Amino acid sequence: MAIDSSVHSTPDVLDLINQVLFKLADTVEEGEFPEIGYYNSSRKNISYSSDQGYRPIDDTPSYIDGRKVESAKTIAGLVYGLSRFKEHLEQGMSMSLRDFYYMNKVRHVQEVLRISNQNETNRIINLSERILRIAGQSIPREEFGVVSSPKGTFFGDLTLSDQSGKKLNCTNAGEYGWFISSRPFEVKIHDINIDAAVFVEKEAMARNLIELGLPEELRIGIGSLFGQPGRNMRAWIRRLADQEVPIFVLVDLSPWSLRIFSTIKSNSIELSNIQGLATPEAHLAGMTSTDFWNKRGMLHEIEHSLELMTKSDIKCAQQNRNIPAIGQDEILNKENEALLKKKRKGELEAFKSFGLPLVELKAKYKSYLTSKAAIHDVKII
Amino acid sequence: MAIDSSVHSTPDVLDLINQVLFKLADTVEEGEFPEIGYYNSSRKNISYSSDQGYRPIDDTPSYIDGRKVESAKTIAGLVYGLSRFKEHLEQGMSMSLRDFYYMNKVRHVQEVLRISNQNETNRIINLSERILRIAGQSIPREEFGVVSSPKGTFFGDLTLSDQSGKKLNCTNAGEYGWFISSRPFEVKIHDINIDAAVFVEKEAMARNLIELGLPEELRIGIGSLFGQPGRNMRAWIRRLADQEVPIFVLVDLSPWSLRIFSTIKSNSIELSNIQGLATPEAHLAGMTSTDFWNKRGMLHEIEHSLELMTKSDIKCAQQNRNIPAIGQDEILNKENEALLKKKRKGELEAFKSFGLPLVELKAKYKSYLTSKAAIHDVKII
Amino acid sequence: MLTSRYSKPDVTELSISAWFYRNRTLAGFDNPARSLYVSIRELVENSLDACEGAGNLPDINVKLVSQNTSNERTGITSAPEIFQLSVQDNGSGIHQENITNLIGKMLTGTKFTYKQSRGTFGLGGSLALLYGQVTTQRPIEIVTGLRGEDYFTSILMRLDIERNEPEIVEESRIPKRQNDCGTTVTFYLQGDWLRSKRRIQEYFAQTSMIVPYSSIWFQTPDDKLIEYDRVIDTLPAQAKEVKPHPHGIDVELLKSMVSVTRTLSVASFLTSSFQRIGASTAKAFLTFAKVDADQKPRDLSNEALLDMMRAFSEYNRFSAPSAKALSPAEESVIHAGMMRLQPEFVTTTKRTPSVYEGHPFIIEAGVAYGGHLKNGINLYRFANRIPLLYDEGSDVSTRVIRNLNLKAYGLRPDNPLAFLVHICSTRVPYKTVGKEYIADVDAVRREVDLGLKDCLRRLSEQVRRRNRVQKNTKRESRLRGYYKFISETLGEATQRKIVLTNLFPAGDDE
Amino acid sequence: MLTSRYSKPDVTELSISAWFYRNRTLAGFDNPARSLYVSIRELVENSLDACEGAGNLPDINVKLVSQNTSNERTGITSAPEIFQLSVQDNGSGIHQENITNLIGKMLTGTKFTYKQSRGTFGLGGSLALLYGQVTTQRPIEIVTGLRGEDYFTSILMRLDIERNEPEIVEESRIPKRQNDCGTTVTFYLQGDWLRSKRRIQEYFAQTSMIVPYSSIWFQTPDDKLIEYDRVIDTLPAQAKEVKPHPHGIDVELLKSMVSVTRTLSVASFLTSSFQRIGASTAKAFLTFAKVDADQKPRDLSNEALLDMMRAFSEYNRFSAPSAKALSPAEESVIHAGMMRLQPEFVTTTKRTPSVYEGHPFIIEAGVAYGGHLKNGINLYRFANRIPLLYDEGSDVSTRVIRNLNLKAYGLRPDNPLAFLVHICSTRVPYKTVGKEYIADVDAVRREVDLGLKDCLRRLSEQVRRRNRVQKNTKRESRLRGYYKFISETLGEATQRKIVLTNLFPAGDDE
Repeated sequence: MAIDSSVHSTPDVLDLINQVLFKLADTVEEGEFPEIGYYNSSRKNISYSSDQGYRPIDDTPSYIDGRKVESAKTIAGLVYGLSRFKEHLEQGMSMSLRDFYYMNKVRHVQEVLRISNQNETNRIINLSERILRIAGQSIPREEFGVVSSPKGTFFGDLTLSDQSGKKLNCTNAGEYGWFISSRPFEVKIHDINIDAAVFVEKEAMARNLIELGLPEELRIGIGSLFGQPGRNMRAWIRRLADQEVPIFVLVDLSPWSLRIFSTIKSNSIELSNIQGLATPEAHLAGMTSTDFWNKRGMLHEIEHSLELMTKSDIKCAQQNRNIPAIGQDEILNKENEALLKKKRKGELEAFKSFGLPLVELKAKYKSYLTSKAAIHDVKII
Repeated sequence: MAIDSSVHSTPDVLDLINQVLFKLADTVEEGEFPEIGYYNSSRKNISYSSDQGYRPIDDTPSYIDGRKVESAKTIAGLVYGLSRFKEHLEQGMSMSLRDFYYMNKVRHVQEVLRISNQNETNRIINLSERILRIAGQSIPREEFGVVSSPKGTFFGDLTLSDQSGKKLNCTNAGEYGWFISSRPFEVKIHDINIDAAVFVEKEAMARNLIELGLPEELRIGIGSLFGQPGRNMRAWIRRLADQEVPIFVLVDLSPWSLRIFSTIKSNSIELSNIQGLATPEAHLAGMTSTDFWNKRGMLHEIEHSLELMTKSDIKCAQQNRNIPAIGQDEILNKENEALLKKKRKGELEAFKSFGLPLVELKAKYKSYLTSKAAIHDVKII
Repeated sequence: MLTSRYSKPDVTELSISAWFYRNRTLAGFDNPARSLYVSIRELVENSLDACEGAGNLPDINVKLVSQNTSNERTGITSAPEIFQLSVQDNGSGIHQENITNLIGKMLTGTKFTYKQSRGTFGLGGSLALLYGQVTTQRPIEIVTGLRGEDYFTSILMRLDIERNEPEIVEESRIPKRQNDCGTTVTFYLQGDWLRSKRRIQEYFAQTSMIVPYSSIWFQTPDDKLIEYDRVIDTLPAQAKEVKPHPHGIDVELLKSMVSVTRTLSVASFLTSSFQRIGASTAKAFLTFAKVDADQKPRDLSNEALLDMMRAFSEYNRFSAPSAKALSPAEESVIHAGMMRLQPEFVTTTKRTPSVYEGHPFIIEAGVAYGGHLKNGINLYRFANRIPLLYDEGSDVSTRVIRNLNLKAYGLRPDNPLAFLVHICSTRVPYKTVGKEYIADVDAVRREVDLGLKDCLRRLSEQVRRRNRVQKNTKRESRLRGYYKFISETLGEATQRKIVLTNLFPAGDDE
Repeated sequence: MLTSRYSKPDVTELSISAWFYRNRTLAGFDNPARSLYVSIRELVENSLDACEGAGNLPDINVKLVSQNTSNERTGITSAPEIFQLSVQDNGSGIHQENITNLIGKMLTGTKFTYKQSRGTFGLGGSLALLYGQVTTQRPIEIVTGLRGEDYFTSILMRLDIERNEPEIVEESRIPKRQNDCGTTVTFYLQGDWLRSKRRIQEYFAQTSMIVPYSSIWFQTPDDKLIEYDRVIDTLPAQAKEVKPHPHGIDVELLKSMVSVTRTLSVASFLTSSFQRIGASTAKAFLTFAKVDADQKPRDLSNEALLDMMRAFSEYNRFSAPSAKALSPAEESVIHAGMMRLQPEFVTTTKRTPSVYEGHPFIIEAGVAYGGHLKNGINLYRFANRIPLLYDEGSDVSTRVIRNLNLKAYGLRPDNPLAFLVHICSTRVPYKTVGKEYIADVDAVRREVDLGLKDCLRRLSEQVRRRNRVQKNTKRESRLRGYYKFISETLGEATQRKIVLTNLFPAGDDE
């Protein structure tokens, strides 16, 4: 199995930042007001296809015109940001979005930029991702050291090294496995002994699957998303798919969970410029409408556990229709319409309302997962 | 250094559950309506002292009178809950609060109990903690298998085994260290090579401290609370303190962060019946009002990074006065009053607004932590 | 628009009728819709007064007939339309010689006595008739007859507005049975039925609640007959005329009283002109006021009258004003009125008389629950047996109800509840010129509050008693259900068979 | 309370004065606070009319002096208090022979002409004087003199309410300079200054805005002098009296006109009694109405008059009513009035005359910005030069302003803005009896809307022009600041010295 490495090396990124800084320096010295072009994530600049998810098509550039006051402020913020990223990269350090906001409170910076709201500094980081490009692809902010609070765990027979530099196996890192790195792009994968990976929306279900020994019995990895997955989790799933590990995602039956799955599968419009966040190969492993509402559905027996959708659930489902990655995806659109029709929703915990003894519950989980995998021609056991 | 084990063994807990179930069976067979006494967490049943935190004093019992309809429903829910806990313990399985809610959706249960809201089933679990007591002490729900979504990581030279059963060192479990177990009471600690443990409210700061190599240089452990700490994190801190590891907590300068610290130090009124969640030995390592507002304070230079407290911040601080663990704690009360007076708040990210090169920032972190430790006669380096 | 006062000497005095005509908006005649409503209301209230005054259970027959044919020139029916309005009652009828003066002249009482009545500005129906004549130029027909006579007098008349005098156009007699009596007024007026329909119907519905001893029939221009048949056969006792109370007058009235008195001393003036002043009270008061008891009333100067008025208001040992001038509806009537709403329960109460600014008042209250009532709080307000239809939100009763703690009575604001409040007084404390709501005066609020609370207390007992029975049956069955579940669950967990025969000995139904 | 109509024959007719006294709440005299406010207002408006009528720039001097000493019996000052109110103007004065009738009798105009005036119910100040006499029993003093005479006539009088006749108590002459003229009315009344203070002060403040050509001095009972000195020296042109427009009358008025006409044919009656009817229009109209042009007006039956009235309303070829009867304030006056608020900018506009129900009206509007104005939208409403102080929320102007898209004018609702709307008309379309707000009538709303938008358009240009200049300077300095920071940051990051001399060549200030 192929062993990959990070997408861009830190020296490459540093080099790029320097190029931008020197270019800007030359421009102002020559007496020109700088003008910076970039592609935003408007619908014009994005394409969607079910096999690639959202992709940037770089159709209509936007410009920051340094002659305008507000744009000059943006450029000042950008120059300052780049200089901070440069320093952090040189020292192997990371920062959070909030850290960067506070860096703008350094007194001589604050006096000029007068930033009062983290939205402004977040925008500078987003802009940096769009301006720093190698071979037409945006550099994810994680690669210039700006990371979000990470979320999610992964358990299974897989050996890797993360920022700690140490080699570890994800079955030996505690009961939940490995806490996923804040910079999965740079994780080194050494060895893989799983036939598939199942990512579970809710921690409690993932824990149960681990407790019941399913990773060992089925030779699978179990990831716990802890709700809406973070960027680090989405990048990690992409990394696994790159290693040809079949990916299954197990979520609630609800319009929000369709969004969770679609973000994993297709990325989002806003972040479409960031490669490596979409996993179009990912399969929806459930819960699906047919599980409950088909007479032969595997969950038909616990159809009574479904709850009424709230107003905000229904609104979410209605909006889903206009999200290309849901509305234009055959399966997700069908699921979404079924929800809108039935106006009821289900949760992974519903397995508990079979009222089965644990031995039988384990069998139920196994048969559920293997059936779902079989639909997509993946054999587990 | 002493090596401890779980507070109660699983067989002890199972035995206790069986006793309760048989007692109830005998009672109804004898034609008596059961009456169940317990102590709730009203102020009457609680004492607070700064060296022990909140403690149950079991002054005024409450009774569930099985002759009343609503109480009979409670007893039915309780009996059902105990029967589920028993089964899960026998199988070494855990459940979440939401899992238990769904267990009440098992059709024949739902038909009788008609539960429509998770609050009702949460109450049954809370009641079980109060009724299942060994030697006058409540059994935490984790010990009968009901766990919350865990939160928090710990990095440092400490070797342990958790529910996975495997031995691991917390410097070898990934860049954040070990993801803290859902049942820290049952974690086995094998070896400790740290002189203190610092728990940081925010993940980004904790990550920076690890990245800068402080755990190795100062021989300390770094915990990341990820905001308000969960029960598992609080229990883990207690476990470390039991091993005589000095505990420092590094939080924002804000009324909410005073609550975070006070919950770690003194537990809460609601959970005062659960032993093992309070760490009265924990020290507040900052950020403190004097850091910013004393002319010689270590953070005086970045006093301008403070932001105005919002209305809800101010309300929080006003309510803090009536929380015994804050209002009656000399240090916390002083901090809280200082906040109310100044009406401004600070965040850990403020270190970034020194605008220091990273080498100097590292030195700043080190001197800050060592000074704070020195105040409490703990020497680190 | 009238011209400035100081600069225009060529103006002359108008008659009251003429002045009213010019300023008819003051009495509510400001547009065809409102004018139609006010006209019906004024005449119906006069008729009710006439019947009650005669001690007859009222039969009121109102017909409103559209006179419009579609406009010949344009082909479209143009609003406002012309209507014929006829109001018939079985009151005592009017003596022939008084007909024109009582009906056709703007008059106001001058006797120095008080008595509860429906009247608002003392304009009765005359202004309605005046309005009708002005807008249609058609004469007014009165048919009236007394018991014992064997004919009705029928008069066709016009009002001469400039002179405030009626003019008889035609007069005739119609034979009748001796026992028949009453008056029918028929005239024409401009109106707008579409825009006034709802409030007129609401007026009849609420009036039928406060006079349930009346039968009221209303034939609408849409040719529907709205019927409210009598549901109770007792009339409330009539109010008596009483002299003014010394706390209920002002200087101007005092001057007028002095100007007509025939008494020769201030002391006898007081005892003969006021209620609650006997010889000894007169003496004590005059000592307090430092007035010579033997002085002739006519000799009192303006200053002296002013001083006496001041002394009246400061002297606090007069007994409270007499409530004889009041005619409350009585609980049986309020009860019958609320039964018109077809509720499940009704409780009513009548408070003892209270006083506000020298005038007595009585609050009657009722609360109904369930049955055909709509969910939520419905409030019906009456003053001197007139329904108050507007500005409910500002009324003292609304405020009292808003502050009621319904929960304490086991009730919720979304329960089917109706509240009725009736205030009767010789001077109703209306808040505004519009006379549509009662002011939030301490004395009144207290009485309304106590009245409604008394009703609620008794109502809540009734509602609770019914609920308790329903609840007990349900409770017993739930209890058995829970223990059945407990025994099954315990049985499974303990691997024992748990029987409940000791717990529910007679329980062969389980 | 007055007794029922049909059952009580022993009532007699009252005089207008007596009736009013009994029903004084109708005209606003319903409590001491409101009575004090209404009294001041009525007298001040009469005085303004008197001055404007005489073509004199008004000098109005109002004194309100508390007569209360603490109550001797109780030691406490009891509200309501007694006040002396004196209102002095420099109008033409009153001819000696007219004094008592003009001041002391309840009168109303009967001439069949229209003209814009301040009057509300034609009661002028007489009711205020009546109220004062009733509450204090003190006589009224009038001092008045004409230009050219060398004395003021001073009269002390009382009103006989029952007979509606004034009685002179004392009369004398006071020497004066020939050029002096005007009237001073002084009388006593009951009032409540504490509760009316705010609205009285607000009344003076707003009045001073709509009559900025007046000097108004008000001495309060607290011994403060509130002064509004004249800020402009031109009086608006006087309104002319005009005959009624055929669309502006009703049958009753038509009947009265016919009853007093001396013309011998209907045609000449029309041309002589109405505006906008010349010989040819009369002919065309009478043909349309199928009326014989030569018929004697007096011979027209009621039916015929009713038909003619109907024909008036259907005939749509009369020219629009004349605006000569109107006296708008004019833009210069509105401008001066708004300058009293000390704003930064003011724009004003006067709309061309429009028509509503046969009466002409003109809307004048103004918008002010900045300076001493409070933040937010402040609205000042006037009708025929009277400030409207209450029910602002329901006024048509409020609705228009609510719908304005201020953003389109570069303004926000929290900017310091004042709006002024003045409607003048021979019949102001008030919505309610209280006459405190203008109805939301299409024709009026349109005019107010266009007027305010016109002002806003010009105001927004002024505000924008000023903002643009301020902004440009600020922008240049910010731009330099950013590039200084950029060059420093780049310098550090690239280890080079970055100079900006090429970017800002003249930039030796950086």
